[in-house]
Amino acid sequence: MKSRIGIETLVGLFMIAGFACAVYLTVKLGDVPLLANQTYELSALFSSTSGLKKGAQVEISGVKVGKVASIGLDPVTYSSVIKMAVEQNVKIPEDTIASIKTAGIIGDKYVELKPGASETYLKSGEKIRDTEGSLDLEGLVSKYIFEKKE
Amino acid sequence: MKSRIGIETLVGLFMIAGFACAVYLTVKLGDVPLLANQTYELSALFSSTSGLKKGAQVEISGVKVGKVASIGLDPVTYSSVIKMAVEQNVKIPEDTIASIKTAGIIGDKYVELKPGASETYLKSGEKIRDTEGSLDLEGLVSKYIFEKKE
Amino acid sequence: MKSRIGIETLVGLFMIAGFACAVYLTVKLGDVPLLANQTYELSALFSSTSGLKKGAQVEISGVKVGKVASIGLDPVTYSSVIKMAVEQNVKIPEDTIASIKTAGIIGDKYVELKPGASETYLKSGEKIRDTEGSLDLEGLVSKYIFEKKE
Amino acid sequence: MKSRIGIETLVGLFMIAGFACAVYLTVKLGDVPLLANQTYELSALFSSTSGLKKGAQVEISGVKVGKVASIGLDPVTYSSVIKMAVEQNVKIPEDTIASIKTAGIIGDKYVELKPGASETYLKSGEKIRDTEGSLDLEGLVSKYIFEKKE
Amino acid sequence: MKSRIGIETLVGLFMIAGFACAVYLTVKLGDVPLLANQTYELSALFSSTSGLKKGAQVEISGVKVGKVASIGLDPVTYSSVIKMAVEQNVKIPEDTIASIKTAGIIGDKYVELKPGASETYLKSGEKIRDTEGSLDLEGLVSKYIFEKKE
Amino acid sequence: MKSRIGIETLVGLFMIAGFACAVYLTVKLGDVPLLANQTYELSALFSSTSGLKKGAQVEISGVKVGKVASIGLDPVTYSSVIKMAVEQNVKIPEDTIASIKTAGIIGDKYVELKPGASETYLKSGEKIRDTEGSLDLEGLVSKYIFEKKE
Amino acid sequence: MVTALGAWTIKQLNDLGRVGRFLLRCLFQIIVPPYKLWPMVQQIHFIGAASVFVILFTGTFTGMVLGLQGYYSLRQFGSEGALGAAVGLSLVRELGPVLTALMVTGRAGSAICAEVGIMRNTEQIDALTCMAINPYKFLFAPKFLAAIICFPLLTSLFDVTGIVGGYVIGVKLLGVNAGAYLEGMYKSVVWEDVYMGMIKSLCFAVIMVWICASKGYYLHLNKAGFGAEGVSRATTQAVVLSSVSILVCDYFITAILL
Amino acid sequence: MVTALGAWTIKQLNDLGRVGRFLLRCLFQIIVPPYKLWPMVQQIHFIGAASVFVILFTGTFTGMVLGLQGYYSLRQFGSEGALGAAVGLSLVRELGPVLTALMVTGRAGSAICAEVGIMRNTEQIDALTCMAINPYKFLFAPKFLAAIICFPLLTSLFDVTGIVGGYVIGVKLLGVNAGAYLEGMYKSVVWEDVYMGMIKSLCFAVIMVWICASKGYYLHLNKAGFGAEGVSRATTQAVVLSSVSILVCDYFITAILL
Amino acid sequence: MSAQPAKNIAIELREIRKTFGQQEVLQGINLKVKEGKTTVIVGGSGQGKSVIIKHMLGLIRPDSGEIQVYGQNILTMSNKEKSEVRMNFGVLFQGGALFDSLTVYDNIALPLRERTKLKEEQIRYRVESKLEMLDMPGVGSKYPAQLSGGMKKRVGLARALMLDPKVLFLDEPTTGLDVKRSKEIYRLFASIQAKLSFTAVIVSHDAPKIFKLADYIALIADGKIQGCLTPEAFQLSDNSYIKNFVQETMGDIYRG
Amino acid sequence: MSAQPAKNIAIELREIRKTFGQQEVLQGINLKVKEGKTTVIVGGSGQGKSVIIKHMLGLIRPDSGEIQVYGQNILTMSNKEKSEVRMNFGVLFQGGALFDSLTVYDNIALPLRERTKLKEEQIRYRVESKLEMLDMPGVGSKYPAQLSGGMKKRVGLARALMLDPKVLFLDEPTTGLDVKRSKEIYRLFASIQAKLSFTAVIVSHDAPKIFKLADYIALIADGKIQGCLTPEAFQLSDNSYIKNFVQETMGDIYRG
Ligand SMILES: Nc1ncnc2c1ncn2[C@@H]1O[C@H](COP(=O)(O)OP(=O)(O)OP(=O)(O)O)[C@@H](O)[C@H]1O
Ligand SMILES: Nc1ncnc2c1ncn2[C@@H]1O[C@H](COP(=O)(O)OP(=O)(O)OP(=O)(O)O)[C@@H](O)[C@H]1O
Ligand SMILES: [Mg+2]
Ligand SMILES: [Mg+2]
Repeated sequence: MKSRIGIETLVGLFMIAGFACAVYLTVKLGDVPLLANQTYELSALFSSTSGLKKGAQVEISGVKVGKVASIGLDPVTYSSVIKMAVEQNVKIPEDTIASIKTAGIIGDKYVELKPGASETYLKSGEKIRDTEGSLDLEGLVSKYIFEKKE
Repeated sequence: MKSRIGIETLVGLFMIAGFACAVYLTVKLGDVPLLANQTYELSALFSSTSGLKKGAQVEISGVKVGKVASIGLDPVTYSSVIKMAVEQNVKIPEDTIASIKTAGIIGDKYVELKPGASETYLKSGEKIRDTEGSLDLEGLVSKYIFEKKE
Repeated sequence: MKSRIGIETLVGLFMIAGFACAVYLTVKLGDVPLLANQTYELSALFSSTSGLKKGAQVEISGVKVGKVASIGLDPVTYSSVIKMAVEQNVKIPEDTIASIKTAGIIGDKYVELKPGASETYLKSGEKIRDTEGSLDLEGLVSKYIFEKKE
Repeated sequence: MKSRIGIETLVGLFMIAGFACAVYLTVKLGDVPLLANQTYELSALFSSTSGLKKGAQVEISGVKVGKVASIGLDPVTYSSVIKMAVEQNVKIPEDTIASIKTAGIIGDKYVELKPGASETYLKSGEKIRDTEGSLDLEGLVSKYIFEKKE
Repeated sequence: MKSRIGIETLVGLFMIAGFACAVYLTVKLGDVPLLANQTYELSALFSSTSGLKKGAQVEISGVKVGKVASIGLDPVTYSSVIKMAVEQNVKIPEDTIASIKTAGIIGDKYVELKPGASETYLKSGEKIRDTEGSLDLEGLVSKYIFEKKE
Repeated sequence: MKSRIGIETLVGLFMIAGFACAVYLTVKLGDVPLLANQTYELSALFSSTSGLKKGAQVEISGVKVGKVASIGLDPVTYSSVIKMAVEQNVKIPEDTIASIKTAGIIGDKYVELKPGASETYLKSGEKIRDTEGSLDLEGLVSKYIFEKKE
Repeated sequence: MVTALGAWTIKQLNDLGRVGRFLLRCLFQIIVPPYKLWPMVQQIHFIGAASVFVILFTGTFTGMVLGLQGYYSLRQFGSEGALGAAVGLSLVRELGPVLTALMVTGRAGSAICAEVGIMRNTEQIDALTCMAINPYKFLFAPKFLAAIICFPLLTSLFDVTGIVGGYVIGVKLLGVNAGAYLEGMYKSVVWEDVYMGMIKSLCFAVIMVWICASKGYYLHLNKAGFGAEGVSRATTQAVVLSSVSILVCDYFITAILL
Repeated sequence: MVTALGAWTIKQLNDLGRVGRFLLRCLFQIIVPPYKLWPMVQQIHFIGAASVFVILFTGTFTGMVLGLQGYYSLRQFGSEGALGAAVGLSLVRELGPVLTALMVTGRAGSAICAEVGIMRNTEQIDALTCMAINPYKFLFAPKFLAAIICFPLLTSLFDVTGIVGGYVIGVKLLGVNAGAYLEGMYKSVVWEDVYMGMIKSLCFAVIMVWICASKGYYLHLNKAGFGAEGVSRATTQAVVLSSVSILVCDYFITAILL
Repeated sequence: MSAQPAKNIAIELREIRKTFGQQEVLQGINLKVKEGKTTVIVGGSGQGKSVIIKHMLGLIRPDSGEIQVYGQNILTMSNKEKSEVRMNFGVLFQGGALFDSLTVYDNIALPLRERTKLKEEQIRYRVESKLEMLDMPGVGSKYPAQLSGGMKKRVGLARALMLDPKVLFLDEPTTGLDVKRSKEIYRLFASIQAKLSFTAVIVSHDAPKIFKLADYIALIADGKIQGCLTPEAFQLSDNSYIKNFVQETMGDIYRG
Repeated sequence: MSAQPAKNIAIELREIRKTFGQQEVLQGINLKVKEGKTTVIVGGSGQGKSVIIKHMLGLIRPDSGEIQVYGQNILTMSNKEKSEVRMNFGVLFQGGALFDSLTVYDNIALPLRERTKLKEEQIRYRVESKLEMLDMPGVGSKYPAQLSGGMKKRVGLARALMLDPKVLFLDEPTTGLDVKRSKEIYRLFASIQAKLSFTAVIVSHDAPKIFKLADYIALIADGKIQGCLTPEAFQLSDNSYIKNFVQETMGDIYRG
């Protein structure tokens, strides 16, 4: 029972390392792409991204083409800035419209891209100009009812 | 202690029971088809398949006749291309209309085929021409309210 | 072991008698259908049975009178054929209307029978002629909104 | 290890009896009232009790005054007959209206009694004459939309 | 093996931790008030308290100020009588309006108090005169649709 | 034990160093707020905060910028007073409007801030003047229906 | 044949009755004086304090798994806010008492059975009898008392750590609204749930000690085998039987109290 | 102090490494010939066939409890029809593999640890070594293989009986629509769920045998105590450690595969 | 079967029969244990010596026969009466039967704690003097598992002697001890016996040496007591079993 | 320490030291085991006899010192080499070390099954002849737990002898057996030794009787081998430990 450093120590270290990696992967990266570099980044400014979460899907015609990489607040305009990681093999024309939609009635929010007709495609890091923020259903309904009353 | 033959019988029974259960789970719950080749493939182009998932049902008059085998994005038209595996014994006329529907209010999306009157039937690999994409309920509602206001 | 045969035999007899009684009670008085034939089969053709599942209830005025035994597709008319197992003691007039309904808003689909006034009752294997398929709520809503716009 | 009938056998019998009782109570009576005779029975005929279950609440002004004891089908009128067990200390005038309601939007169905002004009270076994069956929301909505279209 | 004192310390710590957790569960989750006498009682008569449960919240402007202590039926008017335990430090003017509301669409019912301008405050045991019972959404909707038809 | 002091001491030192690093990293780089003061407090008076819970999110354009620290009742005006902990690095102009919103249809309530154009920013402890309480959907609907009837 | 069936029945009844009488005697010995504190404290240490670590661990991970799965299920209905309620209810009503009981059975129950079984095997119980010391009082009363005290406390610990585990996953990692989690839980878990959980844990305590101790105590009447093998088999049987009984009992309590 | 910490670290690392090497050696011995069938069949009998009864029982009652509670929870949302999906998903994904693993650990794991520990204690392992027979091949390889075969099968059994239990309660007793129960389940449980359950049960099999066998095998290096007490303590530790590891592993697998 | 009528009889077994499974271990045992005397039971391994002792203690019920302890039938007694009779007993089990979750000190103190109302100091004094007497000072804080086999025997003996019993049952007190230690035990026993003059029932394999200690020797073979005689009479007995036994145990190693 | 240079040396221990916890059990053991001869190790209980045997088998690593088996240092061997050396060993452990999950038959057959490629009939023949030889016909289907202590020892012996080992280690082969049975074991041992002339290391408490069997006797006391002598020389030795031992085991019971 002396502390001898040998094969067993090495195996022990290896096991701890393995376990640490497993924990790290689980906690930090969750959905880590084992092969990187297959996406490029686009950004977009929305008046509201209420309900959208990091990791939400980015879809074209209902087909997933990427996901939301980060959501931040523009400190000046107080609008919401999102960055999307779009799959390399999907080209996004520059006149694409991005809108925040809800899947079904009570589902998650996602970003829908409606590609335009332009033949110029956005490059990594560029910004989508035309955006539509999330719909404030509650607001609409109350507005609808109030207006009726008048 | 039981005799060798007794043990072997028990183990055999156990293995059979266990396998039966495993097969049940796999085939019934996991939808893994043990007998292949009973389906043929049709494809269809939709303006949007938002919410539709791989493996979703394909129905005629509410009866399941197949499932969605794959969903992809047409890189040119940016429309959604789905491939459906339809049961061999169901013939689909060429003037069939495919539409994406929702089961109930908060249910899953599925593909509904409305067969036409044509006597020419689609063959494996052919495309359904008439399609209706998923309904954008949210969009409709907001449109409805906005129009009212005007 | 020893001459307690008296008691032990008695207890044994008692157990057998008790067991026999239990089986008798279960079969006769409980609803255990060891003896089948308590239902008869009716069929009906629906334009759509979307959402209806095998085993769903068949009700008259909200009271369960049977269940759906099978759902199939008519290969010619592409309409949905269901077979219902209706309890023997419920007589269904021939001018009964069968419709597919939803329990509550997000509940399961079931078949509702509205018995007519005819004094001729359907026999096992016969078909209910008047049917109403499941309601396509989504379709209705979209139609409603579109028509409004015009 | 001889089979001797003694205290232990008695205790054993007692335990089995106790266990059997527990099982019986759980399975059969569920919500058994330990003190009986505190309710009296009223019946009512409804055009539809769709969604109502045995054991559902009977309420006056939202206060529970009893429960549904049984639901059956009238073989002649095909209407639904329910029997309610109403608490002894609640008197129900004979011109009371019984209706099937839904708790909230997606809740359980219950029977609401709206007592009338009559000073004659119903006795055990008597029938409530004025009834309103469950609302067929789906039917209403579809009717609403169809009528609009015309 | 640990020494006697060690064991006692451990057991003591364990008991304290366990009790702390049990108290937390009881007080926080189980809503059992450990310190009594901090509330006073008000009562109110409602035409209907359908869906309201004993223990439901009593709120002013969305802030919890007490809970429903009991719900009973007035045997003469057949209206629902509730008693509310209101926090001592909240004074309720005598012209306060009590209404039964629903939290969200599918949430629980609660009692909302809308305090009036009166400077006379209700004392323990007094009755709130102005009340509004729970809304019968189903009834409203059906009425709405029926009236439209005419 | 033996003269392995070298290795063992080294490993010990290494462990201590590693542990120190881990603590440093956690505190400095991670979001572990061992050091508080990263938020400042704003308060707001609402006519109703029904459904809002302590700890609910405070958002600008859908981006989380803080949370609700406490909810209390103003004893005089009977309006609801909430305190929000807003992140230090987000400046809130004094003409900001705070409103209570619902995430989706059946989701949780949150506080939305709509920053104004003022260049004067609110300081810790100050009050947001323009507020909109939670929407009383039920009330609106019933009002809508009643008004229609007239 | 009939005779054999009868003999078998009587034997089964006797076995059951013996075990029933065992419980009665133990409970009787709990009631009659003299009361001794120290043995009970030792048993609390063994059953309770020594189980804290496992309970904290399992509690945390159960809560985390619940949080994770609940989140993904609830998201389909768009009501992540109900996560707290879901986690709280499942823990307090069901998983807390049951998993605590199962874990403690695995840890302490097996040890109790093995200890008593070894005492039976090495004639220590005979020695007690010969010294005119009541084994029910000396051995089992403290165990019953300790279990009855420990189970609710351990269950509480389990519940609370489970709630924390769910909170960490749901709120910290997956971004559920903290207020919705906690307030939703406070609102949906009512006293009846806590009460039911406590009732369950008390029943499980009695079941666990009862089955494990009596399996050990009546080791010599059991045909399981001799010596170490007999003890190990009786222990296995005891753990299995306790676990099954706990689940059965759980079902009935849930059905009756719900 | 620093030295002591270092020594402690090295000791812990060595312990861990020893256990890791134990696993590697066992797995290696599974691969190299000669393969013998009979010992494995015996182990399958012991780990698998002999556990069937408990598994059926716990499965049924778990399903019944799930059915009962699921029914009352879902009724609040008016969607009793989702009961089948709820029961099926919880069983197949979570409760099936985990409870099966916990039950088998309690039943067979403790017995494995005790058996190997007693072999170590009574010098049987030394005897093997002296006869130049590889204990990894002779003792542990069949156990690993048997566990790897048995766990998925037992999990399947558990799932199916659980589903049946839920059906009995939900459909037969509480009147849920039979079609909704079964079809809803078939629809919502997908291959990934079944697959995840199987993956879990395989991992749990390895974990269970690994921990229980190595705790027994390295009994003499453990300071737990001597003789029967040492064995019983090692068994307790093994069961606890396995159960905890199973739950931890469950969490990670759920998090990664979901 | 010694026919002396003199002296009081402490324990009497009459026609005891006992079957375990298929094996009839006791086939009609008759044995009288005289008060104040030492009776030694000898016999081959597995012949039923320990079973006889357990019958005397009332731990095993015979299939048939009668057991009288000081004239009372132990088979028809209630639990409480049995408990009272056992107050007079001191027992050393063959396996020691020490409580392995208690320390040696607690093991020895247990009868005092549970059966008397002595203060803790008095108990301490008594226990330590017993440990001293048995040549084991300072082991009080150890657990039975930490003792050697011989020490376990001695602790068991100390516990048996703790309450100065009227009847002492010793099952193989010296087996597994080395020659020197077993001699010491015999010497100790003789000295206590001289002081307290209790009744003793001893089972032993240590055949020639134990004769010096015994007042009566009983040989069990084939499920029956072949004779209960004084040592001298035993060595000269005509009974073929006894003759064989005497010859085996005192004869030479290699016959051929 | 017999100084004869003749004969080959099978096993040699040089200055072996071993400490368990605080207790230094072996304090420099030097012992040579001659090939083809029987060496008996005697000594008080707990002196380290079994520990010495385990060192020879390579089951325990000494803290310091050297162990040579047929001239090879067992401490520096790889696992595979050790395994080869052990092919020549036959061992009877003090506790029997029977596999209690296997029947007696399987226990004895195990070395044949795992180490040879014999057919099942050949194994059956060999096992049954061994059981016959040890006077235990028909017990093959029993489990170790169903055997008496003496039978366990004999099954262990049968297993040890199964592969006709070159070196035989027997740890207390006769302890716990009655006088008659132990005599039989000794006779059997002598006859096999005459036939196969293996090297044997025997540990025993059965002091005067074992002398007849031994070629050399080694006494261990105070962690050292006090002498490894022929039986005759041993009885006449001057060493005070040996003198004491001889006197204790052959002297009278009561000194006083
Ligand atoms: N509880 C029991 N169940 C079955 N058989 C038993 C039991 N107790 C004793 N026996 C059997 O009774 C016989 C006599 O056992 P006992 O312990 O009395 O022998 P003994 O004469 O004391 O032997 P030893 O000298 O080894 O102590 C043995 O063959 C044993 O197998
Ligand atoms: N694994 C171990 N751990 C700690 N101490 C040990 C271990 N093995 C042996 N000992 C100690 O070493 C000493 C010698 O033990 P050993 O078994 O060699 O005695 P022995 O001479 O064979 O005695 P016996 O005649 O009883 O067999 C004993 O005091 C024992 O406590
Ligand atoms: Mg004996
Ligand atoms: Mg030894």
